[in-house]
Amino acid sequence: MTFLDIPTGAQFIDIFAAAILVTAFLIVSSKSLVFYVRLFALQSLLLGGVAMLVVFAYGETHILIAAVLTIILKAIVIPIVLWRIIDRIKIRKEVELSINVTVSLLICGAMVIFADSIAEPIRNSKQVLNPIAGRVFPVSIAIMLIGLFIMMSRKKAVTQIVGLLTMENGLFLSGLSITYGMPLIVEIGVFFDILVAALILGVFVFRINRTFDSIDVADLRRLRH
Amino acid sequence: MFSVLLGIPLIGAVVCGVNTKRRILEVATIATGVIALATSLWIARTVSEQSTLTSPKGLLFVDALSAFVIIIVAGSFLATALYSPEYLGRQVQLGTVSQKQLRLYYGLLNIFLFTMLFVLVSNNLGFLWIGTESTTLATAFLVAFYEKESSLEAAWKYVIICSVGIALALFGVILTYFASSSVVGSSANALHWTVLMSVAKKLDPSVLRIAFIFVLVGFGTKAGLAPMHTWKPDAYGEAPAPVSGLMAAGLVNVALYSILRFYILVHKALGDAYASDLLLALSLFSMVLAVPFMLVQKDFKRLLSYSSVEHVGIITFAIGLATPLAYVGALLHMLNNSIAKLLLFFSTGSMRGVYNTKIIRRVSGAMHVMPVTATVFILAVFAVTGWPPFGLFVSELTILSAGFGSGNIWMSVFFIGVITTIFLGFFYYASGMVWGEPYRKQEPAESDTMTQLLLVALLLLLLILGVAMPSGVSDFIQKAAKVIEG
Amino acid sequence: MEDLLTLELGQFLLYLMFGSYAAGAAIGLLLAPRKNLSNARVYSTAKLGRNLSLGLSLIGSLSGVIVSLLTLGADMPLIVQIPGNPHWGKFAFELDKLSSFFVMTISLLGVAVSLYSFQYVSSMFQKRHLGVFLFLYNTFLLSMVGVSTAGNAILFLIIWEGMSLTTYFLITFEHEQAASRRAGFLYIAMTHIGTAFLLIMFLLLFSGSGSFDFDSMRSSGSTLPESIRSTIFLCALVGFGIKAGIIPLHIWLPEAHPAAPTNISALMSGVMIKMGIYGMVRVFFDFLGPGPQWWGIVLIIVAVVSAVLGVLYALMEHDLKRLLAFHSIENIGIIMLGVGGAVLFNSVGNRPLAALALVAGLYHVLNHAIFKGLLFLGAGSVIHATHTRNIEELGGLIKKLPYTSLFFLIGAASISALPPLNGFVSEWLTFQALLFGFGTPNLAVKIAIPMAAALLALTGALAAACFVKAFGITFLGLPRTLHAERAQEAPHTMLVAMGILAAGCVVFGLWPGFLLGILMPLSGSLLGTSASIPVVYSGSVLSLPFGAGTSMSTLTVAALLLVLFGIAIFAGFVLKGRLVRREAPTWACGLEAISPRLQYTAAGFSKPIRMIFSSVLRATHEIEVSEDVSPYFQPRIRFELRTESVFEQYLYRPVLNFVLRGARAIRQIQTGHIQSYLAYIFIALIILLWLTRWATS
Amino acid sequence: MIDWIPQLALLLIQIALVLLLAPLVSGFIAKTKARLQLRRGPRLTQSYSDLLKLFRKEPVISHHASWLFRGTPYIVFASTVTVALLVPTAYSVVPFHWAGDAITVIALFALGRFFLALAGLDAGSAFGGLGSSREMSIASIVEPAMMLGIFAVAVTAGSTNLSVIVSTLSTTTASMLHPSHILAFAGLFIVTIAETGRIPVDNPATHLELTMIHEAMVLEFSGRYLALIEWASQVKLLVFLAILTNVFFPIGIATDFTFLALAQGIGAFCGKILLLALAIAVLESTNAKLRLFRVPDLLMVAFTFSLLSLILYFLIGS
Repeated sequence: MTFLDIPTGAQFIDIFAAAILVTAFLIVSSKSLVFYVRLFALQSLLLGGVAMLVVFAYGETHILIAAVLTIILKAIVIPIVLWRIIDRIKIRKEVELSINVTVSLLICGAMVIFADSIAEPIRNSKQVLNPIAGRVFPVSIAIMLIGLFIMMSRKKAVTQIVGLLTMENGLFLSGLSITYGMPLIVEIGVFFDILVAALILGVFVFRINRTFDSIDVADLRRLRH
Repeated sequence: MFSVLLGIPLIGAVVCGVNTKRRILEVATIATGVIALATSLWIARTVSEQSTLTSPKGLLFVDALSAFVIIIVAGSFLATALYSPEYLGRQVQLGTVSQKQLRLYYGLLNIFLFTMLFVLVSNNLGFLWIGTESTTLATAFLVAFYEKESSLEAAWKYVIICSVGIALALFGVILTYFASSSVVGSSANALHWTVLMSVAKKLDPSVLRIAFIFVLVGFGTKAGLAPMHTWKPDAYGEAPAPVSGLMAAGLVNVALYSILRFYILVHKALGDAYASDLLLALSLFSMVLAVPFMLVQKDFKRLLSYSSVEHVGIITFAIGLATPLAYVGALLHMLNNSIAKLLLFFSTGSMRGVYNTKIIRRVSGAMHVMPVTATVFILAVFAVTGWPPFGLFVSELTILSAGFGSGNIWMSVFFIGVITTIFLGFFYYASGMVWGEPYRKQEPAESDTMTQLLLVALLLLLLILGVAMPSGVSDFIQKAAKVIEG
Repeated sequence: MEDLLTLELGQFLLYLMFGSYAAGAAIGLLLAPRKNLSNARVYSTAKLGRNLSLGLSLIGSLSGVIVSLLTLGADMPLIVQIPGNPHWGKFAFELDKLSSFFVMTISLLGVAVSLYSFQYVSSMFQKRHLGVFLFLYNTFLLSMVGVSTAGNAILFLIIWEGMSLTTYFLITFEHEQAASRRAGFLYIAMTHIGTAFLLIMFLLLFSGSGSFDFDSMRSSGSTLPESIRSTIFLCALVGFGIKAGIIPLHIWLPEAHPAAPTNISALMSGVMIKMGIYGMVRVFFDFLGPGPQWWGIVLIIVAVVSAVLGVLYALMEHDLKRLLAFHSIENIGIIMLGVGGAVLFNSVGNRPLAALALVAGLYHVLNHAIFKGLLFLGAGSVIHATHTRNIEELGGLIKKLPYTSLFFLIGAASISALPPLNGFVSEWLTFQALLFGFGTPNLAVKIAIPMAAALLALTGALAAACFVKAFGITFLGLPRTLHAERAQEAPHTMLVAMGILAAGCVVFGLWPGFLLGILMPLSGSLLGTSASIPVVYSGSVLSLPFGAGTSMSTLTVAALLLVLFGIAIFAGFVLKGRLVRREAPTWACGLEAISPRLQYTAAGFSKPIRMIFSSVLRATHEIEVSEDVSPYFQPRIRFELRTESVFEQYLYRPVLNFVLRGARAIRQIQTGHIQSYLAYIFIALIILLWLTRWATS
Repeated sequence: MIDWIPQLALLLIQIALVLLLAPLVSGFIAKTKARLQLRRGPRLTQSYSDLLKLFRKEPVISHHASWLFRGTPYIVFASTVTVALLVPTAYSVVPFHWAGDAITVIALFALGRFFLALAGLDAGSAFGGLGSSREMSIASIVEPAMMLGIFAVAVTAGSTNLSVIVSTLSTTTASMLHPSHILAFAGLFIVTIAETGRIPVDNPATHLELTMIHEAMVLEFSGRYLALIEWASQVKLLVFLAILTNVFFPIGIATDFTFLALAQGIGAFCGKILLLALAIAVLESTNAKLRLFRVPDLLMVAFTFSLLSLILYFLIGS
């Protein structure tokens, strides 16, 4: 059931992938927790869109379930959970940053270039299935690395959760780009794991807030050497 | 066969989830442990006859290697199940642990066993990844079992770092899937281990190289290879002793099993020494990194966790040597190391219960306070640092003779230097704890007979593996080593 | 047929030896450590257990002596196979000439010490776990015999570490005192480092020969490349040197021997450190064969340094057991001089002289085992009687412990190499070997060897001075404290044990023929020179075929001494008519009675030597004068003397501090921040990717 | 092999020569020192009468002393006279020459010194300890120099048996003036002074605790014990002089067993001994006693002499 023909589908996928990259850069550049979660929701929505496009453009029906799941879980359920956490702990803004915004953006740019060089062998390996892999795959690796960088540079616990989920989004996108998504059972298993991980981290944020009455990860320094 | 193996822990978890009486929880968990061990031995026997065992739909698969690790995991679980009642019983009396928490503890323990066994029987590398991720989730609340600040911090670090590691591993799996789907076509069984092995030669080498790096960093984080080991001292230090024992004995082997699966695939596909050189580099680094932390240390549980980092390094070093003899040494070391770690964590757990501290300085004269546990502890320390009558000397010697035989002499000499230095640090602290006058006139408080029996039994097992290795075990290890050679 | 019989008998005796030690140990374990021996039944079972266990160790030692003599007589080795991991070659105990010589040494001392322990252990009934001690004692003897007969590298290492383990538990037997805990840790740390070197050595030999059996190592040892052979040599020197206690690696010895119970320190000092010598001889002569000249020179330098410094540190000691421990270092130096000489002459090709030097070294091994064992057992009965080890608090014991003092005197005389006794014979042989060393080609070695002989003479004289001090201050003069006053003679079995060893000293001194008959074929088999006999022994005259022929006969010298002793008495009798004498108080410069405080103290006695060798010993002393009434009447003066142990100060401590400082620095990487941990993973990933991506393409 | 009668005769000559000549030598030294100080000095036979007097007196022993104290004089006397039997005096091949060599000689002296030092400590008086401590320290410095001296001589003759050395050296007269020989002689001469306790090292005549070493140990002895010890120290002096003369200048020593050669040997021996005694007496009158801690430097000189002689021997060759 292909509504779109291949080239226009590919164009839309490129646009969506670029949009996802922009959301990742926005997360790095902002300071407000609520804004993080909103950006993450948008990113997941775009990701769902890319999945839908792959379904409609290339007729890979088994991705449909994964796309729907992405939209429902990552775009709706998890953001709601995070918002409730932020309301309960009443901390809105990330006050000081370990690495200031400009330097972070420079580093993210470097990561995009590095991601592209990693993707080199995969891109020109002769067994590439579909044409869009060449462009979207480096973007997915970049998002993954940026997710990791977010976790490394920010101090708030919620931000770390968002960073982790951004990495997961990057992975899902890379799965989509080079192999039209993993086998269905594996996709569902991955989604289920990510959901449980997010819930557990949420519970921990509540406990940290209760015992340390702050969610600054920097305070967690008692266990050394 | 598989249904029994995977079903039992689930049933155990459900039973523990439902009722709260301590006696039933303990019996259920021990029963699960016994049946799991029995099934694993049964599987091992069948596998030793007809080399592999696959489920009808091909999703679950057991060969000699996975059967061997299943036995270790099931055995460690049974030991933990036998040790937990006394350890937690003491804590319940002190009031630090409530009845509801007990239910959570035993429930999660069974789920933890389920996830580990799930990893070991899955044929699909995707399922292998899912299983490893779920082990992290199952143990998250076990590490954060005590409501203290430090255990919460340890749990947070544990989950975050392991999730990041596992995410990287997922990327590795995706790349492997990409490489295999372009050869086998993107069907469901492209990630099946059996399929991958049959088509290994035709996979694209450059993709596999990058995939192996991500997998190594990912599962290396779970195993505790340096520099991804940073979560281990915090998690093992803060978790209850039985849990850290089970993690050090079971979970480490599961992570190493996953690395082994990918190592076999990549080693067969690339044919050159790329994969083993990577392993050698990381293993030497993690051995060296463990040394300073064991020479200067204040907390004896962190001391044991760094010993675990060192022994993971030793096993990966053995695998990295890439000769049949070295593989035998690696598997043997897996078995010996698990038993030694159980012994160490359980004996120090009892000491921590009696002295109520983790600081080494505040524990002394254990020989007077708890003679049996102290004797077992000091002998276990001798065992874990590779003294002869025990099994670890045998496995380390096999690894070394493989190292010297295969020509990389200087690395093996470096290896000997590391284990000697670690012995000095480890023994300095251990002898300080065991000999001398009891700290602040601690009156004798020996743990109950079941724990003593368990400790002595494990010690005897280690002694038997050292002095008179039963032929059945060594034949099975030979078969498992054949699997690694591909 | 005849040697078949001895083969059967030999194997039976070997099994008997191993079996009785093991049985003794098992009985020790069964003797559950019930400390409350109040009721008679428990006490009697404990006594029965003790007698049975020590009796079995006695039987084990006796059978050890017989089996070693048998195999020394027969020409082919006795091999006993035991089941083991086929993966590492055949596990076998091989009793060739060298091993059986060491088994004989161990068993000889084992007989005496087991006999001694019957009474010595009785003081342990109440305080200590007697059962555990007996278990450790028997396992200790078993492991030593096992080490000297092991025929496979892995078996050797297993038993070697078992020996270290049992010795560690024996040293920390009284683990209440911090000193014995510290000594125990220092011992096991050093021994483990030694074993690491041995492991490297055996693995290098394994890589050369393909199997861990000594036979294959023996054949392939000389075919290895020169660099590997030198590495093996150095690893063997360090690995076995730590166990033997040569100077730079000796710091554990003066701590460990005094900490252990005395009958154990007698065994440790007498034979355990000889296992190091056994190892060296086995590797240098059996496996490696003749090597470059610098091997011998290194050994001789180490030997001379150990001998001279060992005796100098011994002179400064006032603790009887530490003094004897330092003397062990000195005597190991003397043995190493013999072994080093043999290695040097072997590398130069002068095989008969190498055989002579080796015979001298091995002769001193047995001598030292006997008189050091005797001295330690003597010290044990002194401590048993006076409960103190400091000789400054003793004195006048010769009247209270007559037999112990006589045996201690014989031991002291033989360790100072005085003529008719056994110490003199082995030192005489070492001197002769060194004297004829001028055959070596280059001049430096030609001069170095007589210098080594001169330093050996210095060591002998200093040893005599040290034992005049030890014996004089402990046994002669007036008792300085109440302990010394109320001492009683040691029980009979202890005296009998000491008597056996004293007799050994005299017998091996006057009739060296028996031992030379054993050692010459042994050195011949090791050096492959069975043809030329280095020492001719006929009719109690020991003559050397080198140069213009030197000879010496301790029996004749002893006879002359006795005859002249008689003549002197007769002369006194002739000139005076009857031998009469009068008792009177010692002249004390006019004071009415002599007080013990007038006597010379040990510190005073060794002061001249301390002054002469001050640059080496760097002794510092501190005088604290407490004057309250007026400066003229000082009521109390406290004098404290400390000699600086140079090696611990300038070698071990700096290295330890450097390592710990480095460790503390590296520990900082575990910062506690989760961000840094994630950064480590990120950096690791980047580095690995960079390596594969750009390094390999 | 000469049958046992001449051997017995030689043995008797040797014993008589040694035991009777020894008191004369020390008397002669005392006499010459007195003459040099323009005093008449004691009669030559004074030491004989001293010994006889002491033998007849009743010894007084401290009741703290043990059996060791009473046994020591006999051991000291026996060991010193045994050495005398090993050293060639008038005749080059002594009856018991095979029983002991130079190293045995050194060891027998060490045996005597060991028991004398113990006896010094036995009585429990401060002087005894003082003497033993100094004696053992000096001895431990002397022994390496003595050993190296013996080695320097033994290397030339290829054996350490004194009779073998004397017989080889007496045949090759040229080697007597060999530089290495003269250096070895000088080294051993200094060793003799230190070993027998003559002036520069120890003053035999005085009882001043500052200076006495050998005398301090024997302070407690009296009667026949003191006689035996005095006699032994005189024999020791004679033995050392005999070694010095015969090993380095074996002129006129009898090599075959004829009456004429023996008489000539004894005459030459007595002449040479008295000459050396004269040298010692002159040395003692002209030198003051060294401080105790300067003695090691003196012996270091002796050590270097012997070392030089060894080096010269290897460089120049015999």
